[in-house]
Amino acid sequence: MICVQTDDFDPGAELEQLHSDNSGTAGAVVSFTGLVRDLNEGNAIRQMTLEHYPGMTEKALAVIEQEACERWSLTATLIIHRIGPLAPGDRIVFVAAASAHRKEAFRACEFMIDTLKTDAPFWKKETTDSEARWVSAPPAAG
Amino acid sequence: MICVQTDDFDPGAELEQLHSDNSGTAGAVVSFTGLVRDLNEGNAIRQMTLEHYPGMTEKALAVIEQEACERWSLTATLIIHRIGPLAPGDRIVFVAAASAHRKEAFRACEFMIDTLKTDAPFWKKETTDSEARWVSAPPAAG
Amino acid sequence: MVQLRYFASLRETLGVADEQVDLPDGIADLPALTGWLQERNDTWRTALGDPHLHVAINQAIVKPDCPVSDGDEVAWFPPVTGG
Amino acid sequence: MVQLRYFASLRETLGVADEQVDLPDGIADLPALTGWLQERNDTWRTALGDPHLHVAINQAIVKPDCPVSDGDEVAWFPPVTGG
Repeated sequence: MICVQTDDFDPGAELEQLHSDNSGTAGAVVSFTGLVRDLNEGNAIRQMTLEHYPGMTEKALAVIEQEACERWSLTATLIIHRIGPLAPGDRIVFVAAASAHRKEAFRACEFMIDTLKTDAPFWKKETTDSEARWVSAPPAAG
Repeated sequence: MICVQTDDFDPGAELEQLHSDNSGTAGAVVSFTGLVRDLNEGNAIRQMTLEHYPGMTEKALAVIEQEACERWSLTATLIIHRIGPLAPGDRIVFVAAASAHRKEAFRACEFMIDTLKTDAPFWKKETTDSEARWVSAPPAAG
Repeated sequence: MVQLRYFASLRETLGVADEQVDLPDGIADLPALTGWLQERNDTWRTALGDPHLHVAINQAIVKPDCPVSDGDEVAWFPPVTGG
Repeated sequence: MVQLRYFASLRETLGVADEQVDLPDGIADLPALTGWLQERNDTWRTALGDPHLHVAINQAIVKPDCPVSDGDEVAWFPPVTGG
């Protein structure tokens, strides 16, 4: 399932849903929660704003989820990404994969967040005490 | 933190605690939840009972947590393992690692659950419709 | 008509989020379309000349030489930084 | 006195969870202690002869030739299956 939303989400409720969707068949659920950090390149962060490309975002996330389900044997997957203004400590993103076996759940969860970070059209703008600046992307993996 | 307990736990509350313990410094939290599966080697499972070695269990889990904190830069770790009788779909184990960066959180979380599965003195006994049997350990990794 | 969209730092630099334009005669691929937009002024020339920009046509990332047709939605944006 | 403990399938096979015994003279390491317990009967001989068993002394896994001293807690158990 894919959600792009302004509101916060409840990781516990989401995990519970992933469990109960597959009561008894999933033995392993791996989740990744991404949080707004309070420091970037040495500057204290006051606010973080997430911009995205409505329409393309949902398509890109659906492709990521589908590819994970093709590569690993999963009983459920979930990607939630927030947009709009956020504060340090706030949840930004939640990615989870449920599987009969833990290795597949780990690989799929990590694949989804790694791919989201390179392929999904989100952009972060952070506000420090002195300026607002767009976060620069890390160098592409070799 | 280490907990060995009969009671169920609340992954959402535990994740919330891991976040708030490190508000703003952790950018990534990875969690693993292990669930009782309803099928093992083709047999429907009615109940699963977890036995452990009180005293040694807590020491073994503390060693695992400590080793993870030495190998990766983590802001918080948590291992919860239940004991006693459980039903299919029930949570058995919860392992989580928080870090500034996601790769470290993934590696540490997977290391802790992998090592728990080989080093922590827990034993599963499963009840099918026809028998109660001790779960056999998978072959040791090469 | 094509729908053009600009995101994040590029949107701020250009001062435009989206616009609808008639595709001029002879503009049939991405290099031609980008070149035509770059003729607007130096800001556009420099901003759209950034080799790190990504381009999506109809909401899917495309290669730099991709054809463009009437009715397409074309978006330019810097490398993504979500997650 | 040493504290002996048996877990899981081994505990069920032996019918004993734990016991306190006086370490006999000459019993100073794990092979000797195991051998002495195996003399009890064939059940003990077979069960403690399982090469897959692990042994912990004072709640830490030890090698098969580990010394045993008065006051130790010695535990035998099958490969673990938690998580």
